[in-house]
Amino acid sequence: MSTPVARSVPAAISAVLARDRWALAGTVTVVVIALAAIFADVLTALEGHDPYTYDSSALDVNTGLPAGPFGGVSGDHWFGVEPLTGRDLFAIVVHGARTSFLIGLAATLVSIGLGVLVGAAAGYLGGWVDRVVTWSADVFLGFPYLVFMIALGAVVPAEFPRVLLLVVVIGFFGWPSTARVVRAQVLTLKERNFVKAARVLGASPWQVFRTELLPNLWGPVLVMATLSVPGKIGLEAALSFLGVGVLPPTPSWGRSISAAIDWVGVDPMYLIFPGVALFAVTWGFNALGDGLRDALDPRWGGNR
Amino acid sequence: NDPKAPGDAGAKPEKGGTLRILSESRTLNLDPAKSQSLAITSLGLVHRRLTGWQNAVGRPAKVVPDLADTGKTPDGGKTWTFVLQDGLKFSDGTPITSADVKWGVERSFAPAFGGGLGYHKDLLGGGDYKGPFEGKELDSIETPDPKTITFKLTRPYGDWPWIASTPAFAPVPKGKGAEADYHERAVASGPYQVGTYTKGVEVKLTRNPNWDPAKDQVRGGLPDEVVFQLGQDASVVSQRLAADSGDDRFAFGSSFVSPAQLAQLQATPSAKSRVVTSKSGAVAYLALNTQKAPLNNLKVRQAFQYAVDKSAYQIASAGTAQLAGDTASTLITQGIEGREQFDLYQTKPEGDPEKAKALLAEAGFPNGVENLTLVLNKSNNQAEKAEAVQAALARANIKVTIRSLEADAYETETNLSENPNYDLTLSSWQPDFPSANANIQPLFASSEIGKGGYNTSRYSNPEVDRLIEEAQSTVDAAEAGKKWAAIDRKIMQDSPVVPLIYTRNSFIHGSKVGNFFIADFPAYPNYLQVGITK
Amino acid sequence: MKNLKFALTRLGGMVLVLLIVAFCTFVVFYLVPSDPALLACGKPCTPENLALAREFMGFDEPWWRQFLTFLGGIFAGRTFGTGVTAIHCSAPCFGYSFRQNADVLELIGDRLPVTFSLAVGAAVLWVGLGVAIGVHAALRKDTWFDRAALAGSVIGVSAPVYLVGLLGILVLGFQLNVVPVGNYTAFTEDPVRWAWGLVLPWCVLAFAHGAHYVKLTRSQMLETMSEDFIRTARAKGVPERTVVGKHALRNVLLPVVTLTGIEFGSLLGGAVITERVFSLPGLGGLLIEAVHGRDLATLLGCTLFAGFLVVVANAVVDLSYGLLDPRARLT
Amino acid sequence: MSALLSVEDLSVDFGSGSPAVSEVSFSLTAGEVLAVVGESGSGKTVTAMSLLGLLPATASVSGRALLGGRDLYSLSPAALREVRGNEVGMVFQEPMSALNPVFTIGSQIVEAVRVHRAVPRAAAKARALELLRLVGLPEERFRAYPHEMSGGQLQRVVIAMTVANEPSLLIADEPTTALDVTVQAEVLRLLRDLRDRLGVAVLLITHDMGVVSELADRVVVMNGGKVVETGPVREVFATPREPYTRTLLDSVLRLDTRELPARPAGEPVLRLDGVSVTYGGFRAVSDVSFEIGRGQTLGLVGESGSGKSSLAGAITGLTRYTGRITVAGREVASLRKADRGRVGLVFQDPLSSLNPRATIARSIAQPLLLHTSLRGAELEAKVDSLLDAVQLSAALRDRYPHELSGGQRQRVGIARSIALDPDLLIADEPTSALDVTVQARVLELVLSLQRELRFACLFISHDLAVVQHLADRVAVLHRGVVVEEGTSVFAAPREEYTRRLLASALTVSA
Ligand SMILES: Nc1ncnc2c1ncn2[C@@H]1O[C@H](COP(=O)(O)OP(=O)(O)OP(=O)(O)O)[C@@H](O)[C@H]1O
Ligand SMILES: Nc1ncnc2c1ncn2[C@@H]1O[C@H](COP(=O)(O)OP(=O)(O)OP(=O)(O)O)[C@@H](O)[C@H]1O
Ligand SMILES: [Mg+2]
Ligand SMILES: [Mg+2]
Ligand code: NI
Repeated sequence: MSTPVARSVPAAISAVLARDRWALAGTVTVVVIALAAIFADVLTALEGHDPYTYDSSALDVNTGLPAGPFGGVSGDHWFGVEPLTGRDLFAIVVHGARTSFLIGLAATLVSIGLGVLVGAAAGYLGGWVDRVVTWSADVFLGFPYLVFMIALGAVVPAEFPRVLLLVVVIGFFGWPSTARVVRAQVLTLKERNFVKAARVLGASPWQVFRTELLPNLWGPVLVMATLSVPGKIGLEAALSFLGVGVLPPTPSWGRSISAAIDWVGVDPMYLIFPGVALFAVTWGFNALGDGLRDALDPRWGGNR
Repeated sequence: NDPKAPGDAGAKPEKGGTLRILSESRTLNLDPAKSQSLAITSLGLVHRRLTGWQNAVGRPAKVVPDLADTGKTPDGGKTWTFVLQDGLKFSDGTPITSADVKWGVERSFAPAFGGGLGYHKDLLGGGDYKGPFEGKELDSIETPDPKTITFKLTRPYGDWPWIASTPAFAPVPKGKGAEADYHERAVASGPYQVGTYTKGVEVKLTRNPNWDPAKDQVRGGLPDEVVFQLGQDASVVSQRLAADSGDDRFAFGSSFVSPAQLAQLQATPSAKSRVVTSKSGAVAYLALNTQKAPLNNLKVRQAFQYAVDKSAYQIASAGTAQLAGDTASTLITQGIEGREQFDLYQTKPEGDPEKAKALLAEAGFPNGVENLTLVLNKSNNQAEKAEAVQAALARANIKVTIRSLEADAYETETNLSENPNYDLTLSSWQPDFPSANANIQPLFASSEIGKGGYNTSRYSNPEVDRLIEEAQSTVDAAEAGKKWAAIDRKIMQDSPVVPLIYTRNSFIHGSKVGNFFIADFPAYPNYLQVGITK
Repeated sequence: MKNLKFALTRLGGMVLVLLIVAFCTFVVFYLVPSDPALLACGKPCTPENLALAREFMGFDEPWWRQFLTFLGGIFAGRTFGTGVTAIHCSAPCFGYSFRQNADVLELIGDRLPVTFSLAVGAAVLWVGLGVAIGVHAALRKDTWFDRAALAGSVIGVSAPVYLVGLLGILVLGFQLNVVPVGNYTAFTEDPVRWAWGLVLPWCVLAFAHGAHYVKLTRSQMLETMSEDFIRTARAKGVPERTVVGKHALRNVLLPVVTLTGIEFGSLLGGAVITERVFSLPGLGGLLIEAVHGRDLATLLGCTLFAGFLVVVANAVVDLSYGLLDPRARLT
Repeated sequence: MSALLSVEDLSVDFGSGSPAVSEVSFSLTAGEVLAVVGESGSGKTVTAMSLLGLLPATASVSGRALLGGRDLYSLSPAALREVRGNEVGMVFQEPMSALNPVFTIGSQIVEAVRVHRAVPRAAAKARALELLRLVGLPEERFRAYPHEMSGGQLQRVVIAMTVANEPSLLIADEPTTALDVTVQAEVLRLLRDLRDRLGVAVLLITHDMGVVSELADRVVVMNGGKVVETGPVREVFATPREPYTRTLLDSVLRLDTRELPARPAGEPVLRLDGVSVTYGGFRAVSDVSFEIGRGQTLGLVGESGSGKSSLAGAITGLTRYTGRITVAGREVASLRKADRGRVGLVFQDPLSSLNPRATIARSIAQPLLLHTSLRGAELEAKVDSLLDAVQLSAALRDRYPHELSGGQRQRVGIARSIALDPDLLIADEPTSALDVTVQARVLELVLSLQRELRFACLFISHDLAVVQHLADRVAVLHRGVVVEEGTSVFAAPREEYTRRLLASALTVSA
């Protein structure tokens, strides 16, 4: 066995999976959807449609709605079709998973990572670092994000890899709230003797952060992270609408969902498939996150 | 097609009651100088103009007298004289004179009151005229007596009576209207005056006691009050009106019912009967940037005529061809004098990708064309439609990237930029007055390229320019109509745009709203005639 | 003395933040290749008309000069145009909106009560309910209550506000007819109708925002409940309710208050979608219109104002740290 | 006399190998003081805690504990709440983490007063102030927060809180560990008074044989989770039956009045020049100067709250100070990382000085990871040897701090501080929670290490015998001022305070 360190994240994950069936269920959900995203091409080939082809024959000629009950669900179209276009919804959802999953996850990593680092630095180092961080957080929070996005949409060339742009932009704008929450926690943590002990030992701020602060920040960080995934996916949709997001016709959940809202009254399935997918992913991450929190807390079980 | 009028068969509206208009916009501009309102919508409730529109189902729109007659020209369209009716009064009781009309037109030249329809400005030789508030008059307008007003145009212009129906030709009491918020307390000449004006929330119009229905043939003036509720979400408005409860029974929505809402309303019999869909409307088209390779090649442009899938476009716009509107092949919209129906590029509504490919090959693009950019005005809700076009073009190996831009960025790109970057753009055009002139000239005259014009295909053909000028100076409507139809054909031969459909607009109203009809032109309800039923 | 210095630094920081926000907004605004004067240009828009409109609105100058003019206007007021048609905007002038034909400050003043009502009510609801549910979920960890709280939170964050609002209107407003749908009533006019009309928007917003509070509270609570001082409180015979509600909760609140500050601050800047769905004439709508209408003056005004609220909310939060946890007292 | 509390066959298991407590039985009558002594980690605290149902959920408890006829282990939560703090009061072993950090100590005492009695707020406050006085704290500390108090002061707050309702049974888990002998005497007087006046029974857990012989009637000796011997104090102390009890008694250090053995001092390692520490307006340490040479130990003694920990904080650069402190010639504030590793620190409060999310092996390895290149098996071996040196079994290496006993935690702190073979060791009450046998071995360890490494040591303790055993020189701190310093402080005290201190020291009398 290697040096026993504070329960490591991978170790905690395997521990929680072995013990907590809800966390296991959450993980399975996330993994299944991730696999669906990875093998989207295979899956859609199996079903026999792609997410781009218009098919007015799948639509009801009188309304433009999917022909057939339940949004046109059939052996041919597993999730039915999109109203007005007749594009295959299953293909859209699994291909959309690629965009949304990737962006949701990567942007969350960027924003939470940045937020934790910056927030911890502000709380722990204090002084001008704290001031600069607090002020820039205020600037970011007060800044009309939307305007920036619009400007970006107009300025960034169409060839620029959109997913990367989105991850960077969404991630970068998401740090302030995490940073402030982490900072608040660190402000009290740093007064605890074990942090002081590490400092007396000559641990550098980075080492203090990694070994003393971070393990004690998992609670709020996991909460912020797991809840930020759907937010980021939704943001991607909003940005797509503004022309900054993935370029049409690339499918994404966020876009499908916001388009589908209009149709809930007549074609609820259009909303339900991507909506449930988003819910499932979010729930999966949250169930896993809660399990992880428990596993990372050695006092799990606590006093009664 | 339904031969019956798209409109109301229900009970006849009576005088009285409060009409509510649910508007998506948070602003309502009742300043004539700043307004681009059609002659039959909101602004018309408060302000009369020199001339008015008479529109009815099944007939082209006609210019009719409003404050004045429809004008006379002694010299083939260069000088126009209008005579006001007797005994007209402003809401404050003062008489309306030709000087007030002149003042109103002059006022529209003031930089402080920009933003309105300005077709008259060039024709009146505005030049560097900056409005009456600096003490100068516009010499091209003469008011020999309080009832007569004469316009001396820079060139013969047959459609001047139509121009005289635009908002700037509403009277403003001479010497007044210097304040920026004049629209909140504008002196009215129409059936209503501003009662209360709550910015961004509500505008309540109350009766103008000095309006005489006998002297107004275009306005019904039935409701006692008209209330604009601003900033209403379109979907919510549809839902509310479909539910038809409380005050909503006396209301109608001023924005189009979205395709999704339409589909839902179709399924609700009680609401379906209250949805009014126009027979026709603005022509939606795909503009091809004729100045940029490869679209500067006529064959390539013609290929587009076959590559597009108009039926997919119809479905994407409203779910069915029925609700979306007929496929289009000409430029002049329905309901306009002189329009001729023809199709130079006959094919199936789904298009003919093979033929398109063949044309592309002929033009030297056997493998199709790539990297075309289609710009889109985000605020027009065209995403789905653009994707339909994108998918259709892909069938003919035409690869398109969609860039959607904010309204202003879009306009800057398409209307102002000297050297724009787009290859294609989706657009639709509703003429500002019911003349083919307003349909063709703004879109295809070479003077309208960049510099703020709407010639987004950047189409420039000296021959066409000459023909346009000629048609514009023709006073006789029938004769002019023929000329315009010829121009229409000529332009289509050059294929600068692909007409897609004549867009139908659908509106929904409450059960107690009567006389809610949409004539052939324009594809909007006539606010001036709507009333409350018992 | 120390307090004074602290207050001054903080105040200086606020001003700096606002300046930066304004400056960035300005720069970004000018990144978009389009012309705000288009609005006042009319149709058809000739270059001459455009130039006139630009000159009148003050857009003919280089952007940095405009920025300085804007800043100057805050202290000295501004006048647009000349002669009788000139528009005066007296100090403090945060700009004049040509689109809305109004002084920006006045516009904000009109909209603020709505947004404020919306934000306060929603925040009270989401913090109150969120924390309460979070506490209970922690105490009943791994029970069905806990699972349901998680699922509810997840629905709350993943369901679009627009959808929830729309469904709320449809079901509660039309089908069941329990809440009114329609226009906003001012508090001063009729407090009952004010509250009644806002119930649905409050709930919708709270539903969307509550998840963070539920989960944050739950997680912090689980950690705190195993601290030694909880054991001490129990040994004193303190009832469990007090142990939880006083001893544990107080130690849980730091991150919750922080997040509240942030969200409340930004919510005051406008809850765009909620305002839209419920036709509430608030700041969010104003901002969005300004963005889409290229209304720089309103945009700047709203942004500065929203920024101001954010900064103030965060400052209040920072000050509250010392009250909540003496160890985090500012140094 | 019938038993007030009788514990029968108590076993507690945490599911980690052997049970923490097995088959423990004892009983206690009203007005009796029963001392529980025994090896660190022998289950004393667990036994005490089980009585009020305060063990973590991971513990499984079996047996019975009858209090006035009711079995405490099977009480309903509501009934148990009535017992807690009302009939049975409890003083916790580690006072520094026992108080809620966000409330003032005053409000926490007031709460204790009001929770079982419907007392008006004002009266409760008056009572709280009275209690503060009773434990020798000035009234103005009412508004202080826990982090603003010294270890001994907090311990007294906890005692004040516990006696607030004059319970019939008082469980005191090491109630005087953090107290200097003068204050300890006052607290013992308080306990005795409670017993005499109200017939309060006291279950006294302590490692201090002096306290046992001073206060207790009977004694229970525990070892390895079992009771090994029980009987009246005099009897057990005079004729211990079990070998463990004998070792225990033999290990007790005795204070005498010898001159300290002067060892040769090397060049000064630590030097203080006019050092003062101020909190807000309060001067906790004023103008202290001394130096410690290589291989030397300075014992720092003084009243609770006299500024000892503050001084230690200043030396390690944790507390802001004025004056000059140099370690090996370098100003503390500007020590480089490598130099910091040369300074070992044992915190007064072992619990809070350990990262709750790190196993103890990780905590001990931390300095090694920071300053050496030891990794993998070598590191493991080093950690194991350190654990062994402080008498901790290697089986504990993967436990978390809250899963240890107070004494075990304290030893983890010691192991961590000596991991890097320091040049300077600052130890703030490092043996306060250790029973005498373990303490003896730990002291032996420190001495032998010092001989070997010749580190300089500042040894803070309230236990004069320990100081005498270890130190070359003693400094007496009183209200932030060093009133006396030298080798003959115990032999020939000059100051009045020192004399009082020496007079209060308890001795084990058989
Ligand atoms: N939560 C826990 N989980 C696992 N083991 C525990 C836990 N708490 C205590 N122990 C173990 O139980 C044993 C008894 O601990 P206890 O605290 O009662 O010792 P103690 O006699 O009070 O020692 P000390 O004098 O050092 O305080 C110890 O070996 C300790 O490691
Ligand atoms: N953060 C603080 N703020 C205010 N006062 C403090 C603070 N820390 C300590 N004090 C006070 O300073 C004095 C010295 O405290 P210190 O902890 O140094 O005492 P000590 O000698 O270590 O006592 P003990 O033996 O009880 O641990 C005490 O009166 C204490 O109340
Ligand atoms: Mg113990
Ligand atoms: Mg101390
Ligand atoms: Ni002791």
